[in-house]
Amino acid sequence: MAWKQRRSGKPPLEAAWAYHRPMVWLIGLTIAVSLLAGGSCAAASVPHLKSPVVKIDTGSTAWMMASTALVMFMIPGLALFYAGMVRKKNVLATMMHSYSALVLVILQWILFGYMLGFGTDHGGLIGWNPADILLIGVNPHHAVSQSGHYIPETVFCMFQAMFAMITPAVIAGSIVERMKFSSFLLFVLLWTTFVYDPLVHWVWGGGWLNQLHVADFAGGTVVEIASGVGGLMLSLLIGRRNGYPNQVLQPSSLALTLLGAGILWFGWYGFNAGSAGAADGLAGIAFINTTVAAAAAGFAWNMAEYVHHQRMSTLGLASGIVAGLVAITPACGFVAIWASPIIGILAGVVCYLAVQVKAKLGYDDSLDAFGVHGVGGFLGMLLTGIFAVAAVNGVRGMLQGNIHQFLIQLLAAVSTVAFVAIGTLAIGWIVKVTIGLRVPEVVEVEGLDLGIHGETGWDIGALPESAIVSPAES
Amino acid sequence: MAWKQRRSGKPPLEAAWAYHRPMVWLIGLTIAVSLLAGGSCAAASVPHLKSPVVKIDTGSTAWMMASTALVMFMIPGLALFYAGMVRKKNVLATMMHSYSALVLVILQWILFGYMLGFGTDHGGLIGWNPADILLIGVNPHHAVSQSGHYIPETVFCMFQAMFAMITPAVIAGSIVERMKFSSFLLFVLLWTTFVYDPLVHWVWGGGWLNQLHVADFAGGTVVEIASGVGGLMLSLLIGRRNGYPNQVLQPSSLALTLLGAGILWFGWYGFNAGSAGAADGLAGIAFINTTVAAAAAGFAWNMAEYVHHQRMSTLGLASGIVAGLVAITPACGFVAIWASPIIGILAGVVCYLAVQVKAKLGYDDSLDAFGVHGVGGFLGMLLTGIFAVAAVNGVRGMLQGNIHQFLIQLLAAVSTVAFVAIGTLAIGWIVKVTIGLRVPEVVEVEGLDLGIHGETGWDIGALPESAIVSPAES
Amino acid sequence: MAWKQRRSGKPPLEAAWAYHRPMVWLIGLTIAVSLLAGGSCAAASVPHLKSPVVKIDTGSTAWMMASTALVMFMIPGLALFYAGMVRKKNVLATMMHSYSALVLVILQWILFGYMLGFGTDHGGLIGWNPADILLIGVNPHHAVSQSGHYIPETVFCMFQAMFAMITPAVIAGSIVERMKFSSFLLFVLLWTTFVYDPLVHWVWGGGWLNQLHVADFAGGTVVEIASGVGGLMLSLLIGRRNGYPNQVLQPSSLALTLLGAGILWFGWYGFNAGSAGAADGLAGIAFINTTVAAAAAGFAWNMAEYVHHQRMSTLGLASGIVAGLVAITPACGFVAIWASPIIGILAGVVCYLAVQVKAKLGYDDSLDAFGVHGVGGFLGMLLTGIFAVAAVNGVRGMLQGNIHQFLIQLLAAVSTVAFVAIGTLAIGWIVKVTIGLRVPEVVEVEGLDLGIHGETGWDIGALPESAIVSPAES
Amino acid sequence: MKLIVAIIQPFRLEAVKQALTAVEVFRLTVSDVQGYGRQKGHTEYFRGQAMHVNLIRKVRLEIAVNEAFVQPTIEAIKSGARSGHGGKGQVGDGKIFVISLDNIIRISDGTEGSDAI
Amino acid sequence: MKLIVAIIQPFRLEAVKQALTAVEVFRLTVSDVQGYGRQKGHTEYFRGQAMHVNLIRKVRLEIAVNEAFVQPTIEAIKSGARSGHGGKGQVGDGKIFVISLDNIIRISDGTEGSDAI
Amino acid sequence: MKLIVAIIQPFRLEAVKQALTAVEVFRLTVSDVQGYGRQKGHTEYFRGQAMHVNLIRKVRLEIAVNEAFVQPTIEAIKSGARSGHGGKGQVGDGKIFVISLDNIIRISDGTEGSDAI
Ligand SMILES: Nc1ncnc2c1ncn2[C@@H]1O[C@H](COP(=O)(O)OP(=O)(O)O)[C@@H](O)[C@H]1O
Ligand SMILES: Nc1ncnc2c1ncn2[C@@H]1O[C@H](COP(=O)(O)OP(=O)(O)O)[C@@H](O)[C@H]1O
Ligand SMILES: Nc1ncnc2c1ncn2[C@@H]1O[C@H](COP(=O)(O)OP(=O)(O)O)[C@@H](O)[C@H]1O
Repeated sequence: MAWKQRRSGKPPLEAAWAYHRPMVWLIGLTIAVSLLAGGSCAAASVPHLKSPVVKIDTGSTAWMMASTALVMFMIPGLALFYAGMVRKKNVLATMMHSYSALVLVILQWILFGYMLGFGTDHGGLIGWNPADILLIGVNPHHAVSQSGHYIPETVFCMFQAMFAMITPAVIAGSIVERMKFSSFLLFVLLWTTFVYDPLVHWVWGGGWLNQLHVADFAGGTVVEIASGVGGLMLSLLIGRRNGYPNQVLQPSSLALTLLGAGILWFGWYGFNAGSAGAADGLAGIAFINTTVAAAAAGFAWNMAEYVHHQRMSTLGLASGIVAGLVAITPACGFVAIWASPIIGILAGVVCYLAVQVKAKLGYDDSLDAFGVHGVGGFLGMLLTGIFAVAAVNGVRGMLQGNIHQFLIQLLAAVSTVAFVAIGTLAIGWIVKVTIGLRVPEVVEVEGLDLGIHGETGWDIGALPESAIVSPAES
Repeated sequence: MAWKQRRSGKPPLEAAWAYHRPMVWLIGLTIAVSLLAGGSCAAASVPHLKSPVVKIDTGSTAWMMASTALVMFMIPGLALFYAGMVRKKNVLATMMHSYSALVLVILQWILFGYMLGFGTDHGGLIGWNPADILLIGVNPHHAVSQSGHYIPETVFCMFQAMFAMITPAVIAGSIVERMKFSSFLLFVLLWTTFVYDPLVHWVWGGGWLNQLHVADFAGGTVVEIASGVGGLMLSLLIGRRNGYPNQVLQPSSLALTLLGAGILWFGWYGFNAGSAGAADGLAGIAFINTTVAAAAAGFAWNMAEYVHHQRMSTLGLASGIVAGLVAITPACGFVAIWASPIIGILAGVVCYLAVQVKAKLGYDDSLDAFGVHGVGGFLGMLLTGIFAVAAVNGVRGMLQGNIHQFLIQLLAAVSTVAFVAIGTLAIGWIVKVTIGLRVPEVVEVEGLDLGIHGETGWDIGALPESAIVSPAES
Repeated sequence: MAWKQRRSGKPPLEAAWAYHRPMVWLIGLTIAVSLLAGGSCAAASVPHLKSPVVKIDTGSTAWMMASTALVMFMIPGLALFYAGMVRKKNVLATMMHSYSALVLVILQWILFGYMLGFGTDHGGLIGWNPADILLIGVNPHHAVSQSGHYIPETVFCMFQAMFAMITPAVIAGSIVERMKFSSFLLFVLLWTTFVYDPLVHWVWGGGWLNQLHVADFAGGTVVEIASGVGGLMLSLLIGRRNGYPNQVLQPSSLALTLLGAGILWFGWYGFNAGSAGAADGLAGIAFINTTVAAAAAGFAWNMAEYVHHQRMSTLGLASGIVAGLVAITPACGFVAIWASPIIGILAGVVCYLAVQVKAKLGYDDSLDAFGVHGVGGFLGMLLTGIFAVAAVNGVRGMLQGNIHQFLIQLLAAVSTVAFVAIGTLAIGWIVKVTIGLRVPEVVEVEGLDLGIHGETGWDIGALPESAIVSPAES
Repeated sequence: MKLIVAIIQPFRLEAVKQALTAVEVFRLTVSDVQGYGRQKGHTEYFRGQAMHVNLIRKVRLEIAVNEAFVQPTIEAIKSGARSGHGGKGQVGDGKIFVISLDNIIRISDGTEGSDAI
Repeated sequence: MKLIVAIIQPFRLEAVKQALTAVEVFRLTVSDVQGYGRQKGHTEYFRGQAMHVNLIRKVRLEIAVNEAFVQPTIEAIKSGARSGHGGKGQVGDGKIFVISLDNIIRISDGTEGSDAI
Repeated sequence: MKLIVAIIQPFRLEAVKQALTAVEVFRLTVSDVQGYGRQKGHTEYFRGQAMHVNLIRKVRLEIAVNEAFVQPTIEAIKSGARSGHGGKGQVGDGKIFVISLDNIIRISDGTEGSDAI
């Protein structure tokens, strides 16, 4: 669903000036910045002067703040989900991927990421609006709306920031237990700027896919395909973990993985129902579809396992739930309730099969970012094109006779795959030839927690702590 | 508090048709289903044509979506609360109970559970409305209201779904460390259909207790007594754990139990304050009563322990908190603030004593679903009948001279105990004689994680992972 | 930001009577209490009769209930954050600090804490209003407002309760691994009554700092400086841990600390954006500023570490995030977006340096409540005085030429330091000379989990549980 | 003086301890180990990939005894550690190793030799 | 060549290590064990049910030394491991077992016998 | 009958197990230990405070063998446990201790002596 921003409640120029002057004063770039800021504020406000006084809808604002917080909370969820699956010596390094993506992309987003994604459109390819650097153009009294209910632009900007940061955090699942931390930071910064920001502009920021009316409610392309394909490419560039696949690498704590999956489900309500942009009936249907697809996919993955080797595993249930959440992400605000169990079941089974393929092909997409997010996201995009019904959100899918929409969905999914694959390979290659992607073998053997971060994730079963260590400096 | 549904904003028949046609087309049962769906939609919409245009209250919708997500989040909370108390070899199997109940009951609920609970009343006993199978009759634009603020029916349906799924998840606490997983799934499916769905209809869906105006704000009968008594009965049928009570079975991680209790408290705000159905003053009082009772009961349990054996334990605080939350569940929207510390203190002390009785009687309600939820829920129902004040929510309790209400509460509690006891024994017996309830002894000794699910919960203290395992197939 | 309460929607006296009579009847103090309650209700309602019918804003109520729940959820977050940093033998005792502070302060708050903080002002120093004991004067239909959007007073009261209880919970970080539990409970009760309650009255309840228009949006003084300085004083009184600083005391689980930091960030949205009192544009700006400062400070702490010893640690990222959240707490509703990365970076670097000082001076503020909360809160108060811009919330800071505000901020911060230091030393000294502050050495060596609570935090790596224990009584 | 080292099934520890108490052996040291022997391991699954775990959790006992107690101790361990029905042993029940001790010292009071057992 | 195995209180490990360093014993191997001896265990509670835990956490040291170092090593362990006030030992402080070694091999360079210690 | 106790680097365990299988040694017991030797430890950080961890994680193997197998077993361990490039050993690769066994008893069927290995 494209976000249509409408800035409103714009204060007169003098107020904008009062607001920005301290910073101007502060950074000494008085003239340049004030011109930019003043100019752009004036310019940006023109088309909205028609609605000078817009009432913020408190209910929708409450929901969107809650949703934004929920998406942020997916970071500890993802960190646990991933960390539980790696070996105990890499637990912290794996969690650190999620947390550092959060921190880094938030900073990039307010500096220029939001502007690239949602600034004035240039040729359907990218946003650009220098006055929005450091969100200077985002007056705290601006409001935006997608469906008639206005919320503060600050909230919209943060909601989108959370999408931007969770995407590279998901990618990390493909390269755990072997990537250098500094390289990860550099990769994230480049990738979010040159891959994510254009992509989000294409789909939701007024870019070419947005203009084609692609139906992607909460990020099947932008978040899911992008992270899955990005992860796959990066894992190909960085190579397999030492010992994979000859040794199987024992997960440190599936209990934490299960907790992580629960947190992800919880947070995904913000992700999906929050993508309605308001606390309305559309949010309600996104909510119910999300729930049902997650349940159906969890169940289906377990069933697939049962058919395959007569076990229903906890990791299988957790993985299936995530696969269902992924596949319903683009669809949840377009399809009827009865379609979501179908989407969920397909997601559970197809992603299970996709993960099995990895073992056959031998690449090491360690925690299956591609098998779950890439495949699930692609599937979800196509199923949206099939199951969308006009009664829900005005988009008719193939089952309502609209093959056109299906083709747009296919185009969007394929374009995303292509763009992300090329972009990720290019960025990954640059990082590889400059500072390198991979830790030295000795660090990989010792574990990244100790080798990179100088820390130990768990010390609860072993020798008395006071005996193990002595202060190294005073 | 009974939910009174008012469907509104019903689109004309043609729109309904457009909405449902794809599915009809899809599943091939064109004629049968379209008749049902079309017919029922027409029928169901008649009584509400009086209010054809209803404005959704975004604030209440925001709160109800947040509440629904919070109740869903109780599942990881409950999983941790329980898993921390079992031995390390059964951690995953215990968490799996919670997660699989969530997944399974969601699917049952949208298939026919919601219809059984909240469909058209038949004789005060059950709901029935074939057109609502797979929620086909739940148009995304329907709205329902309990107190004048309308929210989408999708949200109401999901809010209730979470209540349906958490109830069997609580039951699992009684039979951890020994029940077969397939039997658990079958039991949950039957129990939720034949015990929970009728019960929720009785109390909130327009059934006979509802007609008697029982005061059960958030599920003292439906959720708490039902899960407690269900758990007790199932534990009697399945028998004690190997070694109980001669060996005491060391909890794997009270740290996680404490975390789980914290998540439960957090999620219970959705449960209790969400039961107001709106973000209004009634939600506010449910919120404050919930907080105060939880605190008072946690404190009281610790005090009881202190009197008993001069220790205040962390598990005691966590258990007391849960006992207080249970007891205030039926009461929180009916009693004045000053009553909630009294209810909390009584809950903490009475549940502590109830748990001690178990040791005397020798049955193995392993994690005290009965001692905490059954006893606490029963107590809460009676105290609601005593402390309800008209100024809060129109219901006068015994202290306002209305003994009648107390008798209704007693009747409801006793009926719930009887119905659930009989229903659970019957269903449990059927499962026992068909596929059996219990794992083989060798699996119980080895642990259910490995024996049933083929997984290990924790591997963070032991030998190097890469040496322990080798891939079994390629 | 000062909360201005406006009670409204006051029911007539007869209704109040009907509401309170049962309790009166119950406790037997019929005459005394009924006079107090009746009288005060009548009195309290007078100034508000002007607005007899106030419409509750459901959106703001939804947000404030969500915010209150989020702040409550900071308790498990804080418990994990702290417990992960202590040795495995003290994990439960450390978590117990957080949970018991929650329980105890909630009870104190409804008994008289709320009255002391927000009751009728007496001389700018304390609130007092006997009729509010046990919240008897808080009619469930009262509403309060800070910015035109009304929310139920019950919700406001609980939102403030959460602030009251988290403050002593933070203090506990300074005295982990050695304080007696009974002494902790006594200390918390006295401290919250004699330090926190007056302080919150000064700053938000109409007291002298409130009258001076101090700008403290979400508790830089009340919560952060108070907990940091309180922690430092208590750690000085209780002395160092056995072995500190010669032995370094190995953290049991930084993985849980990282999870705790994630929960804290999530909960802090309730803390900061909830302090707007409504779901409006001000909440939006508090939300964005909170996010940006947390990210910037996490990044800055890591950078400081990198400069110091060429490592970026996970604990460093987590600590920096918390430092940023602390520093933005007073500022988030007053400063422009561009100021929050500056505040965050300063917080990350300054708190990192503050923590290093501890090692030099040799006191044992074990988990750096002072270094992070005390220093970060002080810094945040001053930076609020510098960066506040009128366009955000009407307060002009030094950069807008208003040195006066900076001086008020300085005065408030210094007064808080002084008042809390003296109050804490006095209360701590009283506890020390009466029941003592510290556990016996043998308990400290054995661990507080076993020694005080008779429990073990983790049992997941070791010998088979059934062999370790046998029931001690039957 | 002998040091008797036994590797047993974890869930037989309680029974072994009782059997030892019956022959008046009251002191022992136990630790977590993993064993690799005739007993086959088990299969775990990770997202559909089977992996064979061939080390099995065992408990290691260390008991220092005087000569007179060697045989009773061994018998007690054998009787307690057998996991089959009716006291029949099974593959995986473990091994007992007997090692000569040159000396034993009780730390608290410095007693040496057989008295220190 | 002797293998000295000592079971000590966990919180004495640091002191023992220092005492060993003082007598120039620089190499050792430690592990987690649980002990059962004269020392009584402790009581834990689970929702009001008391349970008696009779295995107590200990640390096991393994030190291979040449004959000349046997006595100094034993003395060092004794002095470091005593937990009472003023170096007085207490029940629970542990035991030392001395075992003869037939051979020692250093893996890295293949050195055998006393030189490999 | 000898008991061969080896302390090795954790990440060499798999290689050692394969080398042992090659010389037909199929039974062993492994446990977690921590070692202190020539190899230096590592530094961890806690909020900017460096702390030196001088105990390093190792794996302990216990293998009871008959005399004929002693030398092959030792060779197998040596070859599997060396961590340097081209089979060159490094400081930290560990030690092998050889202890005489008085007796071995298989618990399941009561077999004693060399047959019980
Ligand atoms: N020769 C040996 N050396 C070391 N440990 C042994 C030996 N034989 C058996 N064990 C230990 O005893 C455990 C049980 O062995 P088990 O399978 O019962 O032996 P067997 O194969 O002789 O029946 C093994 O897992 C291993 O830990
Ligand atoms: N005979 C023994 N065999 C094996 N371990 C022993 C023996 N005696 C003592 N230990 C170990 O030493 C620990 C401390 O023993 P302790 O209670 O000090 O011995 P004592 O009872 O002789 O004073 C015990 O917990 C146990 O682990
Ligand atoms: N004399 C010894 N006694 C006990 N354990 C030893 C001894 N020497 C070495 N070890 C164990 O072997 C491990 C590896 O030792 P290493 O550093 O390779 O020995 P070296 O210093 O002789 O090269 C040590 O960490 C320790 O656990």
